[in-house]
Amino acid sequence: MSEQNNYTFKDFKSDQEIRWCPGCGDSAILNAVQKAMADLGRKKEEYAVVSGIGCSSRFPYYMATYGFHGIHGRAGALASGVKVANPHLSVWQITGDGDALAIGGNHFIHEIRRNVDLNILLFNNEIYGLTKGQYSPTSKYGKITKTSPFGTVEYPFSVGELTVGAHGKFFARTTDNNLKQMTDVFIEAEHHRGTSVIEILQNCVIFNDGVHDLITDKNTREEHQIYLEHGKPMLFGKDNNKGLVLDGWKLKAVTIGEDGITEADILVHDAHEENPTMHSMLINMKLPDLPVAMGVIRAVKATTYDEAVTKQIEWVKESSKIKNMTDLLFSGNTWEVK
Amino acid sequence: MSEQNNYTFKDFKSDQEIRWCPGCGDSAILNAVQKAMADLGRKKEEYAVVSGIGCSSRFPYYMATYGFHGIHGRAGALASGVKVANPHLSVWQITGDGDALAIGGNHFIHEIRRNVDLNILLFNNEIYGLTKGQYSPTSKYGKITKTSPFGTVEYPFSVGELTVGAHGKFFARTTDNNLKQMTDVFIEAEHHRGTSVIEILQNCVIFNDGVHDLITDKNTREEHQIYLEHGKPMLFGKDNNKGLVLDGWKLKAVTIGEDGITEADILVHDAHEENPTMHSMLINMKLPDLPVAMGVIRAVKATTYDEAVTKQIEWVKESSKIKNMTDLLFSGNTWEVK
Amino acid sequence: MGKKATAELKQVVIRFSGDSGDGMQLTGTQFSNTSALLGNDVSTFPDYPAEIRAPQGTVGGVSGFQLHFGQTEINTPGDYADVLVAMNPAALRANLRWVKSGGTIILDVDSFNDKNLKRAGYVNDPLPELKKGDYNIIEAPVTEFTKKALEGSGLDQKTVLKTKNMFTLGIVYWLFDRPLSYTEQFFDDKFGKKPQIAEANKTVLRAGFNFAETIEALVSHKVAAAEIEKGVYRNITGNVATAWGLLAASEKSGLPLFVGSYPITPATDILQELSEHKNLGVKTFQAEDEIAGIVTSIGASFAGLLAATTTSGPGLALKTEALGLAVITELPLVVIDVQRGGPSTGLPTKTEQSDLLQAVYGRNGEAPMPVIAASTPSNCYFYAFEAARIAVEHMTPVILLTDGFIANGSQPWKITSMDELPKINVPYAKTDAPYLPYERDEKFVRTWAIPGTAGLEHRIGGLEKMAKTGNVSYVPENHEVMTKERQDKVDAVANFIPELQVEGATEADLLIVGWGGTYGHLISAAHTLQEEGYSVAHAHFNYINPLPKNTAEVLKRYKKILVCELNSGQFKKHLTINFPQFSYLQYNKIQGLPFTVLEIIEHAKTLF
Amino acid sequence: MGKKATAELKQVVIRFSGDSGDGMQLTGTQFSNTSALLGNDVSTFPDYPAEIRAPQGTVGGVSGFQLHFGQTEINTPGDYADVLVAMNPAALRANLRWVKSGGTIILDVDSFNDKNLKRAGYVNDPLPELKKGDYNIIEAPVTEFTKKALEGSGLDQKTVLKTKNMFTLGIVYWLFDRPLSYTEQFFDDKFGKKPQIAEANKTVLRAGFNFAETIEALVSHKVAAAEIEKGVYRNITGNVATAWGLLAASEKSGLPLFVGSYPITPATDILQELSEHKNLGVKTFQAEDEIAGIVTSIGASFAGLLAATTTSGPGLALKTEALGLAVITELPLVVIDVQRGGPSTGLPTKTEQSDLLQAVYGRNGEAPMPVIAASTPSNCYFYAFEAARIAVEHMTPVILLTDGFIANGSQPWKITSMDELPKINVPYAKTDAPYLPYERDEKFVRTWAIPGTAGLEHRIGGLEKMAKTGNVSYVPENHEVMTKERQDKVDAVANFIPELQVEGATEADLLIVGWGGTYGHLISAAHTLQEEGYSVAHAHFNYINPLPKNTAEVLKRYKKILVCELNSGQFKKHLTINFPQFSYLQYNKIQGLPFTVLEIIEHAKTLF
Ligand SMILES: Cc1ncc(C[n+]2csc(CCOP(=O)(O)OP(=O)(O)O)c2C)c(N)n1
Ligand SMILES: Cc1ncc(C[n+]2csc(CCOP(=O)(O)OP(=O)(O)O)c2C)c(N)n1
Ligand code: SF4
Ligand code: SF4
Ligand SMILES: [Mg+2]
Ligand SMILES: [Mg+2]
Repeated sequence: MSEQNNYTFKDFKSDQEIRWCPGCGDSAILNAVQKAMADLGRKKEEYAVVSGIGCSSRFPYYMATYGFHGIHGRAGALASGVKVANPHLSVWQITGDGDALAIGGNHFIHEIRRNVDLNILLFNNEIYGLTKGQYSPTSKYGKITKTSPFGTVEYPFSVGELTVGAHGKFFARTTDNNLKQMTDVFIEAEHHRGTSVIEILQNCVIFNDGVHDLITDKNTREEHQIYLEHGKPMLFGKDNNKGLVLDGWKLKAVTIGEDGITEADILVHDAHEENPTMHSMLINMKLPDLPVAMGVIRAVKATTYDEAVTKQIEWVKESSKIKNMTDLLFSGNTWEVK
Repeated sequence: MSEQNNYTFKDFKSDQEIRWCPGCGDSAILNAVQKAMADLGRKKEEYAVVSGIGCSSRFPYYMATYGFHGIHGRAGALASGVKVANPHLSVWQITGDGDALAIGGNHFIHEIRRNVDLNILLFNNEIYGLTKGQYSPTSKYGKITKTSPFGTVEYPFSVGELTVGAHGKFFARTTDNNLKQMTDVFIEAEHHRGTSVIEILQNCVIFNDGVHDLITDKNTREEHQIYLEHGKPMLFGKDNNKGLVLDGWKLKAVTIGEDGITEADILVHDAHEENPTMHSMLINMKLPDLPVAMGVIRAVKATTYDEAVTKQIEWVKESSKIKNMTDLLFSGNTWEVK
Repeated sequence: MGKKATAELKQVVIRFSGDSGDGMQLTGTQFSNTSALLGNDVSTFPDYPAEIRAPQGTVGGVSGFQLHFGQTEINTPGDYADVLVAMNPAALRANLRWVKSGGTIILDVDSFNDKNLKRAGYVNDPLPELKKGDYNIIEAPVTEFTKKALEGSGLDQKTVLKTKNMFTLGIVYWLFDRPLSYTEQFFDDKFGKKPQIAEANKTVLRAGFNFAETIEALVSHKVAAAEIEKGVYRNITGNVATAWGLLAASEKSGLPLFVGSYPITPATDILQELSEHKNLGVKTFQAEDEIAGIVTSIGASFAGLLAATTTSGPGLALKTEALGLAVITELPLVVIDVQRGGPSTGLPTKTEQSDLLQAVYGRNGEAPMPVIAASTPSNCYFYAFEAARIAVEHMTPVILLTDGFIANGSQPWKITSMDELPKINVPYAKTDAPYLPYERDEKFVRTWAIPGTAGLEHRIGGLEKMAKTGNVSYVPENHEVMTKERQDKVDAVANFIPELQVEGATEADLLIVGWGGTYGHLISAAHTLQEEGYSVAHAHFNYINPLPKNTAEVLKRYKKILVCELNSGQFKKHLTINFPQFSYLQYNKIQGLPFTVLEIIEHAKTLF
Repeated sequence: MGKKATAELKQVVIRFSGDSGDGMQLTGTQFSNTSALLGNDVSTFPDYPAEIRAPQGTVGGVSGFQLHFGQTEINTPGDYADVLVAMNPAALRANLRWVKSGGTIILDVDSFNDKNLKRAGYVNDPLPELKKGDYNIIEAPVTEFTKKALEGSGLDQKTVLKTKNMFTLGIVYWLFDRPLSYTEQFFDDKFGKKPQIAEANKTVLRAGFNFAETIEALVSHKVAAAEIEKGVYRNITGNVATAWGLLAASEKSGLPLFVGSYPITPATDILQELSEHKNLGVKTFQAEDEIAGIVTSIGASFAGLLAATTTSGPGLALKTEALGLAVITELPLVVIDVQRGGPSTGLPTKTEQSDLLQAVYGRNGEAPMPVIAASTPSNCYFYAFEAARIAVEHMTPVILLTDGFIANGSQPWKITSMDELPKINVPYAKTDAPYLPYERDEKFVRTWAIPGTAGLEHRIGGLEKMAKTGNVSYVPENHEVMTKERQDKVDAVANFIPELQVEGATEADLLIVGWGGTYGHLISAAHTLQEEGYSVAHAHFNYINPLPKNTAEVLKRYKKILVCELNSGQFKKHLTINFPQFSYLQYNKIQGLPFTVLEIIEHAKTLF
């Protein structure tokens, strides 16, 4: 896979003018994807970028790879079809919180369940951008939007919890204003075989400006985020001296040096653990008590659907006497009229 | 709600002949629902029984209440519409593993997320019964069925995990061969306000006979199941001397009297805890290491969607000067041509 | 006021255009409201770019608002503009083709710099060339004068520039001799809590007005009030009118309103408008998708509410299966489809009439249902009400077709008072006899038993049902009976709708036939042709299925029938099916745009 | 063998009927396979109850299998039965109306007890009355003799009773002078690992045969072999033939097959059959719903596979939106709709032809696509192949309509060898020039660039696209151009399909017109009418959209045109749209059942 192609991110830019609003987080994500693909070094023609409908879903037009801008909510089914049809392709599904979780919720949980080898980039701006500002399934309870002038009365989904609930094997979280982190996470996702769900906290400057600020603000993000890396202690903070420990079966943030806490007390991140309990706890962490988890939170190996389909076909082909249509046509009960 | 109606289960039987296969678990569930409704004592005309399509979804025809046999997969949307339209009704959604989790997966997770006050009875026979035996999203990996002659290559959903992943507030599990337990669970579900998901392990005698036997067999079920009750210790076994304890952040089955274990060591079930971690662990318990959890595993109070909708309308009505169409028509910018 | 000249005009078309961020929609709305208040008839149409904020200064990012006002009846927003306001080179480039020869072009000259010219795709400055053309060009230093007007206001640059549009509005107000008071009042109301902003807008508006007055070259035009019917008026868009029509039907039927919908352009506004009206008890359910939108509505209908679902083409496609359920269960349901350019996602922000066959014929099995269409922004109110009336009184789903053009367009509407609307009679089941859910009256209509009512417990569903009892039935002959009864019920609606009207002579050489949102353009074309002495009449259909009972009677009186549609001939197909005895000419446009009156006229003339 | 008499017959209809658990489908299949092997032409049709296991002994639970075999060409499973096998009173009750007068009825008298009579809804034992009628009644003690035959076999009661059906099969084999060898072989193969079971079935079969021989009253009939074309034959159902047609297209195009489907009656068998053929590399994707079924297939098509999705009416409804995506992206896709009784869930196990208008017209926007229909169980093979050929060679989605009747029915099929099928030419994009995804050839077909190919990277989607480049375009005139080109492409398919054939005179008083699965009944009716001297011809349509180029040429040569359909006139509407110059009579049946040949004949005669 990792061939020597010496691409730069520019090789992944198409000739189409970018039509997102100036300042939209989507553009930053586009840059990160192009950078990640260049770094991955895989042949350009082997990428298929597939989407549904939404601002975010315009993404394929801006990529110099194979691309398919589908219909609303069906990105997951479209991507599954492409990948199962040709497992040699690297398939990236671009989708929004509406596209993936409102109309597309079913395909989302099913592709995860099947563990199709896809990278799902879910642009979560907690709003329907393209239709100009209605609440989405991730909008917070009480949110005032064009269709909820008196506040929504719906509890939001958590992308990570839903992923785990659907037996997700890979979940990561990142933010649109952190190019380096996004690029790293995308590269890890591509290396993971199976459905990789990446929630990107994305800012919609027009209809939901600043919704993630508390988490993403560059001045406070070291305190408000924890970047998880497999095998490393769960540390965060400006001075990297805060960490997570287990308190009964709940997580707690502590400071090294306070209350006799040493680095040895801090939990070590095991992204590969199959049991999802700890990953769920990490996914659920919320401010102000706990930092919001970023990076690859869960990455568990398992047979992928596309690989299993291929293997089963190979195995049946080998063990069957019927090798082509003619064999089939004349197999079993036939008789001849002379 | 609990009025004096002196119903017996017979009052809930319609005049339609039951057309399930002899021995099908669906009939037993029907009996339990009729018994529960009689016990609940609520007026017959206040029940609406709503379903999708599948063997299980024929259910409404056999009930002497209001009933709606919908279209495949849409039971959740239909039930949500009925309940939100008239929150005074007691709405029971009858659905199968295909109806709720294949084609209906999206409505299922969304009704749960919204917390519409419904009782969802999910008949899980791990197969598509009505279409004569194809695998469903709950069929086990490798299962041989009419559409998977060489075994499926799909991981199944767990109903409970998906419910929790969608932020479910109520989850219970029961089996079609335990009338008393079913009846109790249904009554608890009706008393719970919000979306109550009840997974019923149901036997399809024709296309998946015995699939739940290991769990449901009457001879071994005391060892293989644990019936959870809020506030009670998590005990099981023929002699009720086995129990669950926490081992790190995993569950373990122990025997009282062995290795110094006393009843005091046994975990006490708290169905009302908001944090879903423990409930997820209970839902995930699998034989042979752990008994399968039955009864009400999770039951957390929260505002329901239908109630919030009604309240918001009342509040807006009170605070608005516009009381009827005429007020609206002549409000704001109008002018008169004389 | 010392104007140089005042000319009297019958009608005027103005097109405001600029970047998406330039506030052209607001500017246009202000002008049309002011004109309507003065007693003009007005028709407006906004023209948004497909992107939320397309790149600034590009042709793709131009946002337009066209309005047509006059002292005669105004039926369309106008084909070509008498006045074009262009806030930047891109706006000029995108709209020049729509300016009448001799028309006035107001430009913000400050925006004609190299950067903007390049963004607009101009290689050379177009102004020298333009000046040679037959236009009256007003080069206004809009940006500069706006800044000057707000010097010392303490406002930051961004806020200052946001008021530029008021400068041009001021110019246009002067040009057409309109008072500033309505707009001034608007800002006072809107920015009650930010008086500084209100003042700034008012200052710039006046600056523009004064600028225009100062320029000697300008002529001020008078457009006298139209001769319009007495009554109380308001401006209304098609989407708002649709929402209100549903609310009116709710009041007139005594049934609370439930609307299950999923946002989709250009139908979203209906859901948005309704969600503002919780004060009237409407339950809006923003569903997870279109299927949940219709199915929750069917559930709500079963539960006894007036239920509706609103969408556009792709959403209607998704609702297809559930429409069949509403047909076979015979529950009232209003389905509103605001048509847009297809197929698939197509041209989502553009108008088209290409969902007609889908609406009438596009379901599995024999699944007939009434289909009606609104034809102007304001009569969306009446036809939404009609859709609900037919749905409830005939126990059937009904599709109401509107389109992007009338949905977003607006016009002054003489408010229909609630007394003028009929009561909607709900065919409730009686509780004094055993309930037969599928027993029918003489209109083939079954009765409606509402859950919660003791004694009427019953079961319905999507399987074929026995006549009368509604029990599941596989009896072959019964299926045929039920299929026919469902068809008969829909056919019988023809007895409860008005006959087709013709505007023009009852016999003529040419009948221009249209349906839905093309009304304004077709009637204008017909009037012009009639004035020019052509033997032309116009028949416009609002009732599509069933068709009005006198349709054949009408059609047979004309030598030629020309069916004009914004599709490739769908209504023509529908007429052919119903009345194969006539031959139909067709005139079609599939460009995501409404007809122009002129192209209809020109095409019609080729038939003489 | 000492038979009393042997009569020679031309054709015979037998109907096996019993409880769902009685194995009637197996019994019928055995008889028809044996007959086919003897050289008879055969047509069969199974008739399942809607329930999986409806209550035993009830009319609702009766499962039937009708077969028609003969020494002439057999086109239908027959209207009325010469022989009825009824395993219990319910089977008698459900099927008596289908027995010819003078026909033979074979009853298991052991089942005629009070309990069963009551379950079947008989108040009195019907046998006395029946015997007075014009029937030849064979009262066989099937249950008792079966038990006796297996006494001492060591098998339990339940297993013993499961072989009852073989006793009746034995009787019928004797009646029509068939050898037992085929069925004996079948059991040896099937129960290779359970020889005891195989033996038991064979024993009972022989017992039945011997029983028949022993009864003096019986006449054994001879049905000579049909004069049929030379070649290798096999029995095939419509659904299996459909599956195989796709496999053949995969081989002939060199494109691996991908099928994304969701189970639905009566289409499920196609998916099931294909999932058995992983040996030919087919990827079957059991999707989470119909939408995922079509959309994964569109994804697979984009990725360069031959993609298909299979469904029935409600499923086609759900696929509506995605069909538009396939239309606008111009990707090859085969969509198979096995029609069933509608609307909504309707009569899911029954046949109907009521999805035609949905298939041709039921999409948002202008979204034309080719639609074809198979007309016999075995030609499902060819038309599935055709659908794939048109899809690939014309880069378009294609709908293939079959129906429950031909999908479940079977007939002997002279195997079409792979050489007899044309190669399917894939319009691959060339890599030697810059790629223009929407550049078209003279058939208006674009080329196909497969992901993975260097240099052909491109983007497609559901928005309107610029001619040639495929870039998103909102240019009004371009939309009109693209809309027309998409239509032109579909219209051009007419140049690549066969002309309409007529069976009968090229000019006549009456042309019986049909389409799809009614072929057998219509052609039989036409033949009979012709034999009786009526001036009748028959034209049957397999190509629905576009229609064959000579259609008008054909239609105009007949005085009357009678369109016969299992719906309320959908093809008639389609013909009217296309050829309004003709007037069409119609004959329709909406009972979930196929026509009977007799009713067509009788109706046709009323037109003379
Ligand atoms: C079938 C269908 N339904 C609805 C729409 C309208 N629609 C387009 S995008 C969208 C939601 C977009 O939200 P999201 O997926 O969060 O993307 P964002 O624009 O926020 O990036 C909706 C409702 C559509 N195009 N098609
Ligand atoms: C739109 C649509 N798709 C498919 C079907 C066919 N269908 C009916 S029931 C069913 C699955 C039933 O499985 P489940 O929900 O588990 O119910 P069960 O029969 O096992 O109780 C399917 C695929 C249908 N009726 N409608
Ligand atoms: S509307 Fe929001 S999400 Fe869409 S392009 Fe603009 S900023 Fe981005
Ligand atoms: S097929 Fe299975 S689920 Fe359906 S009625 Fe029969 S036993 Fe029950
Ligand atoms: Mg979003
Ligand atoms: Mg099931």
